[in-house]
Parts: sequence; structure tokens; C-alpha cells
Amino acid sequence: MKISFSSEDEQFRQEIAGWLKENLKGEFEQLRHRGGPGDEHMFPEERKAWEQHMAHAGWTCPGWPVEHGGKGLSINQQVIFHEEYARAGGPGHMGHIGEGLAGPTIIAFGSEEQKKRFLPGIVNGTEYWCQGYSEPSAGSDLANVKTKAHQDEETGQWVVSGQKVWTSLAHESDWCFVIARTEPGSIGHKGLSFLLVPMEQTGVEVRPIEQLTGTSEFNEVFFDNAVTDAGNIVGKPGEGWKIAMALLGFERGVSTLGQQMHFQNELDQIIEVAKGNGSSKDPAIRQRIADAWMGLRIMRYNSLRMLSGGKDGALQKEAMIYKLFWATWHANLGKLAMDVLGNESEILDEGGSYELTRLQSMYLFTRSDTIYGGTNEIQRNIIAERALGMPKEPKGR
Amino acid sequence: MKISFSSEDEQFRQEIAGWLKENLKGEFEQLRHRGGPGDEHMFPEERKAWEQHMAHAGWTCPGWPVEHGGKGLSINQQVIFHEEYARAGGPGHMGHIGEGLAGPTIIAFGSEEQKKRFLPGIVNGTEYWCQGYSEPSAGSDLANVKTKAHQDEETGQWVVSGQKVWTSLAHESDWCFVIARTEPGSIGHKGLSFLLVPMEQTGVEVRPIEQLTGTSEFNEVFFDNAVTDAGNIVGKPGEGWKIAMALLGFERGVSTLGQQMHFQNELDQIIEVAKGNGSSKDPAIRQRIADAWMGLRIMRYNSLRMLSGGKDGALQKEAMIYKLFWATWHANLGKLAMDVLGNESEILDEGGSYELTRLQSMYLFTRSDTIYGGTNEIQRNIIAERALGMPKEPKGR
Amino acid sequence: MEFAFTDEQEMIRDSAESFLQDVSTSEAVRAAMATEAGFDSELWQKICSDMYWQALHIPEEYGGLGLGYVELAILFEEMGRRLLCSPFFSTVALGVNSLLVAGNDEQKSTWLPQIAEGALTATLAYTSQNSWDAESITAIAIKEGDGFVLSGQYKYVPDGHTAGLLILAAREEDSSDEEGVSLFAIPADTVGINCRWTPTMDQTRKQAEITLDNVYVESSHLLGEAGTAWPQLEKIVQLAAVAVAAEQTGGARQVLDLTVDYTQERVQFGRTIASFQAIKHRAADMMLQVECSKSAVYYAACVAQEALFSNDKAGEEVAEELLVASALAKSYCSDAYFHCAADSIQLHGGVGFTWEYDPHLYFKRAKSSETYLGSGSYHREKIAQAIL
Amino acid sequence: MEFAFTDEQEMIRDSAESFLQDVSTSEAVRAAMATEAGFDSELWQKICSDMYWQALHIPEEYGGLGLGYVELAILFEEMGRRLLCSPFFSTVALGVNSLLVAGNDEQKSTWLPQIAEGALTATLAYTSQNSWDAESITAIAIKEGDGFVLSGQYKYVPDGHTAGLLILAAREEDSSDEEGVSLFAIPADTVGINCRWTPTMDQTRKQAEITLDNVYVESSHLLGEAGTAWPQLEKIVQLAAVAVAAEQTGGARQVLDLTVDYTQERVQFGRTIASFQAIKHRAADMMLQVECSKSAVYYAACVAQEALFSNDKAGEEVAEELLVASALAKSYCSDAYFHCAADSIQLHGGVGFTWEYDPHLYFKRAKSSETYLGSGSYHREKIAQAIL
Repeated sequence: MKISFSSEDEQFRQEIAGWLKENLKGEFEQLRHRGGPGDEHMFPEERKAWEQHMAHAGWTCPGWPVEHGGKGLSINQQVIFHEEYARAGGPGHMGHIGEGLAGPTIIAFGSEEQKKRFLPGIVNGTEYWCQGYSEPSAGSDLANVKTKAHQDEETGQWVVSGQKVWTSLAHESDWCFVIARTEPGSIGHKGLSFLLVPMEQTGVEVRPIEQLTGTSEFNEVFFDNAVTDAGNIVGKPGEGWKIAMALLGFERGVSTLGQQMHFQNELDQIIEVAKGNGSSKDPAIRQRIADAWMGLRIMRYNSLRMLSGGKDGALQKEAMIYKLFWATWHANLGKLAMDVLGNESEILDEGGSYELTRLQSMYLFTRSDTIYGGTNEIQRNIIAERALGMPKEPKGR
Repeated sequence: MKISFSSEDEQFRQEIAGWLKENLKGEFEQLRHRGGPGDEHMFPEERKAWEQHMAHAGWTCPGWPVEHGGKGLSINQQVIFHEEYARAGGPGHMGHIGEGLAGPTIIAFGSEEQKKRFLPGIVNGTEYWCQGYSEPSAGSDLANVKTKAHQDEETGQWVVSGQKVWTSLAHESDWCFVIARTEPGSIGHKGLSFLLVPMEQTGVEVRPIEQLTGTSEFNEVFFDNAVTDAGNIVGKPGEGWKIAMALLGFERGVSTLGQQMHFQNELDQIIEVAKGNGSSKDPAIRQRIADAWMGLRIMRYNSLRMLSGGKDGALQKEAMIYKLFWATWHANLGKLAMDVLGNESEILDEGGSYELTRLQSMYLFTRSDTIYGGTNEIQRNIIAERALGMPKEPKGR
Repeated sequence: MEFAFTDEQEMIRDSAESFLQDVSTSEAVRAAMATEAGFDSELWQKICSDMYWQALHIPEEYGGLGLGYVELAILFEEMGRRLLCSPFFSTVALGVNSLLVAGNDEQKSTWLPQIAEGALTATLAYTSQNSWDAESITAIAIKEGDGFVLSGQYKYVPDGHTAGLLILAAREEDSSDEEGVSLFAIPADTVGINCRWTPTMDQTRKQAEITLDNVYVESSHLLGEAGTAWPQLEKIVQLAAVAVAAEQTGGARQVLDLTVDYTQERVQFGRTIASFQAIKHRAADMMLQVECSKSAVYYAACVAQEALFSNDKAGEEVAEELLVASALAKSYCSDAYFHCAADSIQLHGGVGFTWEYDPHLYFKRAKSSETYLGSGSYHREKIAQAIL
Repeated sequence: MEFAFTDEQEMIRDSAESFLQDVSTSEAVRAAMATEAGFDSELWQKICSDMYWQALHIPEEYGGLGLGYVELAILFEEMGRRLLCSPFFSTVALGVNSLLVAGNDEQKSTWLPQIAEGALTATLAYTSQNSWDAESITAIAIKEGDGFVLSGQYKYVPDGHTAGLLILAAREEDSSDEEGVSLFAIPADTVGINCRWTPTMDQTRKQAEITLDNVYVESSHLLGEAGTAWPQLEKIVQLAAVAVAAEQTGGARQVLDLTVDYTQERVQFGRTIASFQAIKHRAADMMLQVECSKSAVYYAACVAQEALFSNDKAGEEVAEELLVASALAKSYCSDAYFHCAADSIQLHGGVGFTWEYDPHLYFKRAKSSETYLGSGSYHREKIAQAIL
């Protein structure tokens, strides 16, 4: 156990930091610190251009194996990459669902053809992905998926019908991976399949969900006899649950460190405000700022333990607490930001009908952090049942 | 809605305050502020003498109707009585289970003979009571009572066998009211009866439970073919549940105001310590002391609403939250006391093997407040189900 | 001592409840909050002429109903519950209270009947800073001839851009803290006064900035004595804090009801989510906070009643009690409302953070009302000063 | 960067775990805590001769094993988990660390081998006040001839009545705060030293009061330079805080385990209570705190390792990092342990507050260790000073 990086790694840090300094400017300057959670809908076109700019220099998917177009970076170098990216204020990756979820899933479970077809678009920043998991009546309960798919007898194509919800960036995406029920009459975890569906077709409709911020980061996606080629199924029919569960493991990787640098940036802004308006002298605010700082440090150490630990993608204890911890921490940070601002916390930016400042937007959006991707309550169930071995809830009577 | 007392009531306040000042001295001086929760085992004989001293002057059971030996005080005067009693540091009533629970139950549901037999002993301070409710395997679940009783075919006496637990003052009591199962094979709420059992007999054994304070306020009580006369059943056989539920309502009465004055006294001591050692200048401690003060005020207002509201003994919303609120508040007060004491919080009184100071004893004992008499979790279930109409938990599978 | 509502008070609550249920629907709130004024003037006139609420605690001699602060707290609670968009709070809790506390008979006779008729709205402005204490007053009043010249700025003024009558605090030059403060009652259309709407995160209660550029007013506009008005202003603010706490209590009640209803309908894992302990226990904690909020507010309202209208009690004792009772109510209810509203979003799950469902409206109102007149910890420190 | 344990470290943990499970049972703890010394000297000798833990991070040149602070943290965690009653903490976290940080080569050669052999226990005394900052040092050291005369009082000294070697802080007359502080290493049997056991609420770690009545010591007992030892003492205290945090982490782990086991057995309402969400979610929150405690401690131990033994890094940078890392660990783990222990009592229900069951032992240790070297809020304020 040691906490310092090798000199080789430190050299790599110089390299990526230098590249970002040279490149995240000019037309891209405006993208600094934008497009993060709660802000994902902002500057989509510009961020796609930035993604392609990074791709040209070989900085997309740096953790992927070289054979699939990545840089094959070590865990330590990935840590450094994400830290420096966030430190430089690098904008939210438009391609993060492709890079972090769709790609790794295809690499792990996809056919050779699928790898050839889909991975280059992700690496090059030319094809974008969204995920079709949650459904209105299923919520956090993936086993309750109602979206159906069957194969057209003539064309062999998959025909998908149903509704997905909380799909971020759906209107900016070219492809969606969809969990659908392909065995009629199946229930629970059985009979689900993992399909790759093109978004540009008449059978797919995207409706933005207006959030409490007044903006729309999430969408509902309606599939009405949407089609995709027979080959666009990952794994075999009926393996959807297995693949979806593995994918949950991919979500908790080195990118968490990038998220933390984004949080650090928010905390820095709050500290700046506190020093500016004198609330940094308020002992209660001091305690809360110190507490936020501590939480962020702990998040980092938790991540480092996750990354240094079991590499099989199995959920370790420290991984299981991750979502619950950061979501709760972030919601508290939002409240802290407003309390540091004091009376000014209410006042909107000039212009526009409901023009939230960055901190206001962060504050309001954090209320969704403890809900989407598995509510805090679901997370606690998972921890109690899977990590502590406590019994499951009785099902309904 | 008004918060001031009438001049008649204020005159009554002078009367009781004056009597206490004149009488709570001399041999009784040492009893001031003693015998409260966590301290109930202290000075039992002396407190019985005090109880009889009060009885002579007619100050026991002041809220009972005159016909049963009480003073028939109005609610307002009872409020005043309990406030002044606690303000004067009046010791914990040895007879409080008789006065507050056994007596009212007998008045409400007992026969004329029972009233004649039992009420005078309570009023005169010559007979003391304890309650036999909880059982080791039943915990907070009264419907799971396993103690059995049947009538001896020859004598007609009730013969009681089983084990009760968390019985305070059992070794100082003459009588115990016992919930026992009198219909063999009955389950749940049915087949329970409410029996009055003398403690002085070979079939009753009292074993103290040593608590985390090192002292024993609670006991286990073992009934092994203990007997009581045929007439010592309140209500009919099988009415035990109904009576027990009504009794729960009696628990939340004017005496809560006395409890609060006791709490106030503890808070006053903490404030004194804080001023003495300078922790009253620590902003975090200031917030917590203010918060404790607020909680106590709110408790008082809640009680006043309870007392001014429905007089049918039915549980109002503000009554249902009472236990949860005070228990949680008191546990926080315990922690606050220790934090105000700082390093001194660890140091015991001189002499004795584990001689806790008053505040240490209070601190440790508060950990039981959120457990006995229905845990916080049970209280939240009750609130959710009875006040908010939310569904019951599914039973085990 | 009788800590229960009278039949008359229960009637007032019932009629407020049914009226507001009809007129202050989610749609009505959303329509009103999208406007700059922030309220529907037709509805306001209907309240004034049909319900006569704006006149509730104005004494009969000034054209009011002559009822008390407990009745008023009931109205605030019901309004907060329905997020009523109206100038009621500013006009009554700030305007009427200011005139009752600090005005002389002539001033009361001038303004209160107009308010009672529904012809005039009012508000109070004092802070220009990020705080609510005396030192936050920076506007300057200079004696000139038979009147005063006022200059300076005010921020965070409820309905400051629509109120007809402004109660303004200003201080003598070179004075500081609680010294040198004066109060004035000035029509908003007086020359030199500029009122500008400042859009806020909570859209259900509008705020404004007010600037005074050498505004000349006659001495008749001075409430009380020049330079010694801080105790009056403090009392007005305490009375207003009780009103805010009552609104918060109503809001907390409503988010609890919304949450219990929603969780009874929503099915997950084969059960209504209301059957899960995680949900039930959160709801139970919400109810505990709601009930305690009520107790805190009703008590504070009783004290406010004595502080405003009772002559037979020792003034200082009541003043001290109002200080702690209002601080307690504002502190407890601010925190309780925030927690309840936040939990309401959480227990609504995905729909909880949509614009479409109502919890966010309450959540935003909870935060803005927590901030307005000072947060929970601010008021706890006030209590600490009183008891330590 | 490698934030996982090496195989050797895992072996140390495994052997500590199985050894302590055997020797530090509930019965053994209860027997030891009832004595004045507070530990079983046979067991202590067994630890010293069989396990050699007391020598773990003493450099090989002084007869130790020459291992590091991460290994030490592992031991503290396992000891905290089993509430081991022994003078290990005082001797190693206070005594050895003091000598390593502040002693010269001669002093180290004098004392460390004796400690490594198990022939000597030690402790550190500095505060006589209700605080842990520099100003809490009130004992006075006056230069006299070739030595010093020390007078004054110390409180809250772990194992102060049994330790053979006392590390004592004293200040120059008329000095204050961080100025004028010196450190001494003095045998407890020196003339004029009186050590008295002060019984404590937590019986698993004993405290003592020490008074010095004109104690004369040679200059050879002075650690470092006279009058400038505060930075060294501060560092020693930070290192000790990391050790306390590790113990707390172990304790928190254990109460979680006890609780999960108990709730799996206890049946209420026809189900094991572990199947109720109210219980499960509390347990999940406990686990979250346990995992975060581990992260905080392991990181702080890595920093402590660098601060104690690394020569290649900028000293000041490491010193700053040790300040925040130890404050973070002590603050987080103090609060986490208290919450976990309190919840453990709660989730045990009725038996949770009996003397017979173990949760109260942990609950009391959680509180005493929270208090010792400063509470969570004390350390958060230290962090605030560093970052604001």
C-alpha cells in the first residue's frame, strides 16, 4: 500500500496536462467545466467537436485495449488521465456512455462483427450512445421490464416496442442499447435480451422530461415497432440480464475520479464564495465545508481502494457503497452551496425566464442524484443483502 | 387557544409550591432530583416514606376523581401540580405505576370491589405496583405474549406461569398487573387477560437485570405457578388486549409535563457546566444547547396540545409522536452532556467500583430510552400505520 | 390555559381550506408564478372582497375584523399549504404589523382602512446585505427641514415591485448597529423610488430590489420616533417570522400528504412502496416534524397575540418570550419544511424531480423561506444568546 | 500508487485476527477492565514475546522489526475490534512515536530496545486542561544547572499509572501557546512523580493523573531542543490520532458484525428482524461508515509512514498532509464509531443496554476515543483552518 505515483506515471501526467492546456482553448474555451451532471444538455454540438478533436490526438477511450482503438493505459495512468482532464475543466464527455458502457459491453460480450461495426465510431467520436434501461412502471426494478422485442419473420430484424425513461442525451445519440423482453410471457430476469437500436428512425420518438431545473437532461424514449438488424443483439436472446448486471460493474471505474475532480471544482467555487462573502468565518459553515472536503477525500480513497482491489469487475464492498456515498454527499454539497450564498442563493442570473446560476443548477439537480441509477433506498437494500447477507424483503402479499 | 393561566390556577400554583417548599426538606432533602428515570432504584424506602408524607397532606393521585381518593384537579391544575413538583426537585414517585397506570385502569374497567380493595393503597402510598407486559421473546410485540394463566378448579384462583422482563421496581412492589394468556391455544390479541398478582409469594421470583450503567433498574420476573384470587382479574377473561391498549393511552398524560421538568433540570445542569468550563462559547455547543432547549419547549407544547385535545383517551397524532420525540431528544441530550463535559466526561465519581456521576448515568441510560416501551422503529411503524394509514409490514414468509 | 382551537378558529380554517383548494390549484400557482407580478390580481381582489382576510387582524376601529394572531396563523398555514401566490404575506405580516407596532393613530387611520378595503398592498424593506440584523440596514435618512431625505438600497424585498406602500428602515449618518434606525411608511410612487423585480429560484414569492435616490418625505411618514425604531422593527420582524413559520408548517403538511398519497399508489417489486419500512419510517419522521412545527407555530402565535394586543401583561416579559418563541418557530419550521420537502422529492422517486410534479415547488419554497429572515442556525444562535 | 495491502500485510492481519480472537474474548476484556492496571500482564508478555508487536515499527537498529505504519494501523484496527486491554497503544503510539519523532540517537538507543524487548511500557502526558491544544500544557520546566526542574499536573494520561517511561511536555515560565514547550523522557519512578489512576466510564482503557513536585532531571532526558518542541509534539499527537482512528475502525467493524449476527437470530413479528428494512438500512449505513473509516485510516497510515520514515520527500509537504490526513481520520472515525456503536445498541433492542451483552463496551470505548485527542468537530475545525 503506497500513495505516491512512479516517476513514469508523473511524466504521463505532464503529457496529458500539457496536451489539455494546449488544446482546451480557442473555440473550446467556453466548454470548460460544462456538460457535467445537471448540465449535460448544454453545448452538444460543440462537445461533439471537442470529442473528435480528442479522438484525433488519440485521447478517447484511453483505458481500452490497444487492439480496440484505446491506449491500453494502466489503472494508475487512467487515474491520472481522468484527474488531469477534470482538473483542466474538460467538458462532460458526449461519448461517455459509449466509452464507459456500450463499448466495454461489446468488448466483453459482443461478436467480432459487432466490435468492428461499433467500436471505431465510439473511439472516433462519430457515433454516440444512450442507454435504454429504466421504464416508467419498473423504476429501479429491472426485472420488471415491459419493453418487448420479436424477430420479424421475413427480414429477421428485431422489432421493438415499449417505453424507456430517464434516458440522458437520447436526442443527441445515434444508438441506444435496450433491454427488452424477447420471450413472450417470460417474467423477472428471464427472457430479456440486450439489443442495439438505431435512434434515427420513425419508430423511435424522444420526448424530453422537464426537470426541476427547468431544463431537460433526461428523456422518455418511445419505441413503436422500431427495428434493428438481426445481428444487433449482444450475446444470445435471453442473456440480457447477465449482460446488464456485468455492465453495472463497468459503471464504477476510473471515471469516478474524474467525477470527483468535477466535485472538487464545485467545492472550490463554494469556498471562493464563502471567502468572498465572509461566511467562511461562520463556525457552522466552516464545519460543513471541512466535512464536504473530508467526504470528497474519502470518496477518492474509496475509489483508489476499488481500483486497486479485485479486477474481475465483481462488486467489492467499497464499490457497493460508492453510489450511496457520492449521491448523498453531493446533495449535501448543494445545500451547503446555497447556505454559503445566503440571501443571494435565491437570485437568478440576468436574462432568460429561469436562468439558474451554476451553483443553483447544481443544487437543484443534486436532488436527482439520490434517485436516478438506483435510489438511496435501493442502494441500501443492495448493501444489506449482497454485502451483509441480510434477508431480502418479503414480496407483496 | 390561549397560553396564560387563570388567577385561580396561579393561586393553586402558590399553594402546591409553598407546600413543597415547607415539606421537601429535612429527612427528605436528600431525595431532591433523585429517583427519576435511570435512577429509579435509588432510595426506595425513603421515597416510600415521602410518598406517605404526601398522602397525609392529600397530594397523591391529585388528578383522580374525589370519589376515588383524589383531588379531582382540573387538567390545568394537574399541569401546574406536576410542573411545581418537578421544579422543586420532587423525587421520582415510587407510586407512579399505581397512580398512573394500575389505578386509572381499575377506575375505568375494574369492579366496585376492586376499587375498594386497591385504590386506597395507591392513594395512601402503602401499596406499590409494577407492570408485567414485555416478555423476552415478545419484545415490543404484545400479541406474542406467552405467559399463561388458568383457574384452579378447586380454589378458583388464577395460577400464573411465565416470564416478564424490563419490569422496573419489581422488587419494591406489592402487586403486579400481568397480561397473561388465559385461553389455551389462543394466538395474537385474543385470549389475553389482565390479572392483578401479589408479588410476595413463593411462585414469584425477581431477578435484577444489570444495565450498561452497572445498576439495575429493570428486572426479570418469573412466575412459576404464582397464584392470585379469582376476583383479581380486571374485565372479563379475554379482554386483556382491550384493557392494555386503553392503558397505553393513560401513559401519555399530564405526568409528561413532570418528566419535562425533570429534563429541564438536566438541561439546566448541562448549561451550568457549559458556562463553567467555557464550552458555552463554542458555537457548535451553543447550537446544540439551543436545539435541546427548543426540543424541550416543543415537547411541552405537544403535551399541552395533547391535554387540550380529545379527552377520550384515543391516541391523537401529537400523542403518537410523543415517545419517539422525547426518547430521541433525551438520547441527544445525553450526548450533549458528555460533549459539554469534554475530557471530564470520562472521569467517574470518587469511591465505588463504577460510580457514575448524574450526567454520566443519564447519558448511558438514555440509550435505553429509544428501546424500552416500544423502540423508535416500532413507534415509526405505529405512526405510519395508524396516523398516516400506510400498509402494514408483510408477515414473515 | 387552553391549547386547542376554538370553534370559530376551526371554522376559519375550514373555510380557508376549501376556498384555497379551489382557487390555489397547482395550475393556478404555476400560472401566477410565471408572471412578473407573481399573483393573479383578480384572485387577490376576490380574497379581499369575499374572504376579507387582509383585514383579519386589523382592529375594528380601522375597518378590520379585529381578530387575532392565532386566526392569522391559521390562514398562513393554509396558504403555505397551497402555495397561494398573493401579496398577502407582504401586506399583512409586514405592512399591517409594521403599522400596528410602530404607527401612531393618524398613520393607522391613513393606511389601515385602505388595506382593509383591499385597495392597498404593502411591504417592508430593511436589509441591503446578506444578513437580517440591524447592521444590514445601510439606507440613510437625513433630517431636512420638516422632513427627511432618504437614500440607499434594499434587497430581498417580498413583493417590493408591486406593493403600494413601502415600510422602509433607514439610519442616521454615521450610526451603526441598532442605533439611529428610523422607520418610514412611504407610497411606492414617491419620486426617487425605484423598485425592480429580481427573479428568484422560488417563483412562488417574488422579490425586488429597491433604490432610493434622495427621496424627500414629510415627517408625517416617520413611524414612531426618529433614530430609535430598532426595537419596533425587531418586533415586526419577529411577528413576520411567526407568519413564515406558519406558512412553512402548511407546506410541510402538504408535502407529507402528497407523499403518502403517491407512495400508496406507486407499485414496485409487487407492493405499493408505502408498504416498505424505508418509506414508512421516513413518512413517520415527516409527520413528527409536521406536528412539532404546528406546536411551535401555535404557541408562537399565542405569544404574538399577547405581544400585539395584550395590555395587561408586563411588556418586557412578553417581548422576551416573543423573541424566543419566534426564533424557535422560525428555526424549527425552516429545518422541518426543508427536510420534509427534500424527502418528498426522494420518496416520489423519478417523478419527484420533474417540473411536472409539485414537490419541487414546495422544495424551492422551503429553501427560500428558510433563507428569508434567517436560517435555522441563525435563530438558534439567537436563542443561545437568550439562554446562555 | 497501489492502494491495496501487500501479501505480507494481509498475513499480519490474519495472524493478529486469529490471535486476538483467542486471547481478547469478551470474558478476558471484562476481567482485565475490572482491574486497576487494566490489563493482564501475562497476556502482555505473551504479545511481547510471541507476537513481537510492540517492536513492529521500531527500526531494526534499535532492536525492532523495522516495519511501517500501515502494518501498525492493521494491528490497531484488529485490537480495536477486540477491545484488547493492553498498554500497546500508550507504549507504541505514544511512547515509540515520541522517541522516533523527537529523540536523538542516544535516547533512542537507551529506550527503544527496552521497549522492543517488552521490558518497558511508556506513555505521553501533556494536557492538564479540557483541551488538546498547545495551551493545554501547564506544567513548568525551569532550567537548573545541567538539568531541569519540572512541576505541574497532567490529566487524561492513558496508562499513566502503569507506564514505566513517561514522555512529558512542559513549558518555560511565562511562555504561552506553542512557544516554550519542551519534551522529556523520564522514568516513572523518578523522585517527585506521582501517578494516580482516575477511574473512567470506558473501563477498557485506563487513564491517570500525574503530578510533578519539583522533579529534577538531567539534560539527557530532554528530547530535542528546549523550548521548541511543539512541532514535534504536534506530529506525535497526529500519529497517535491515526492509531486511535484505526482502533475506532476496528471497533466499528466489530459492532457491525455483532449487529448483523444478532439481527439474523432475533425473531419478532414472525420474521428475523434482519429482514426489516429499518434494520437493513441502518446496517447498510453502518457498513458505509465502516468502509469509509477504513479508507480514511489506510490513507492516513500511508501518510504517517512517509512522515515518519521517508527522507526523499519535501518535509513540509508531508507535514501538511499529515495534519489534514490525521484530522480527517480522527474526525471521521470518531463520529462513525460512535454512530455505529449507538446503532448497535439500538438494533440489539432490550439486550443492547444490558451489561451482559457487549455493545455497551464498544459504545463506551467509542465515546472515550472520540473525546481523547479531540472530537470530530475539533478536527474538522483544524481542516477548516488548513483549507479556508
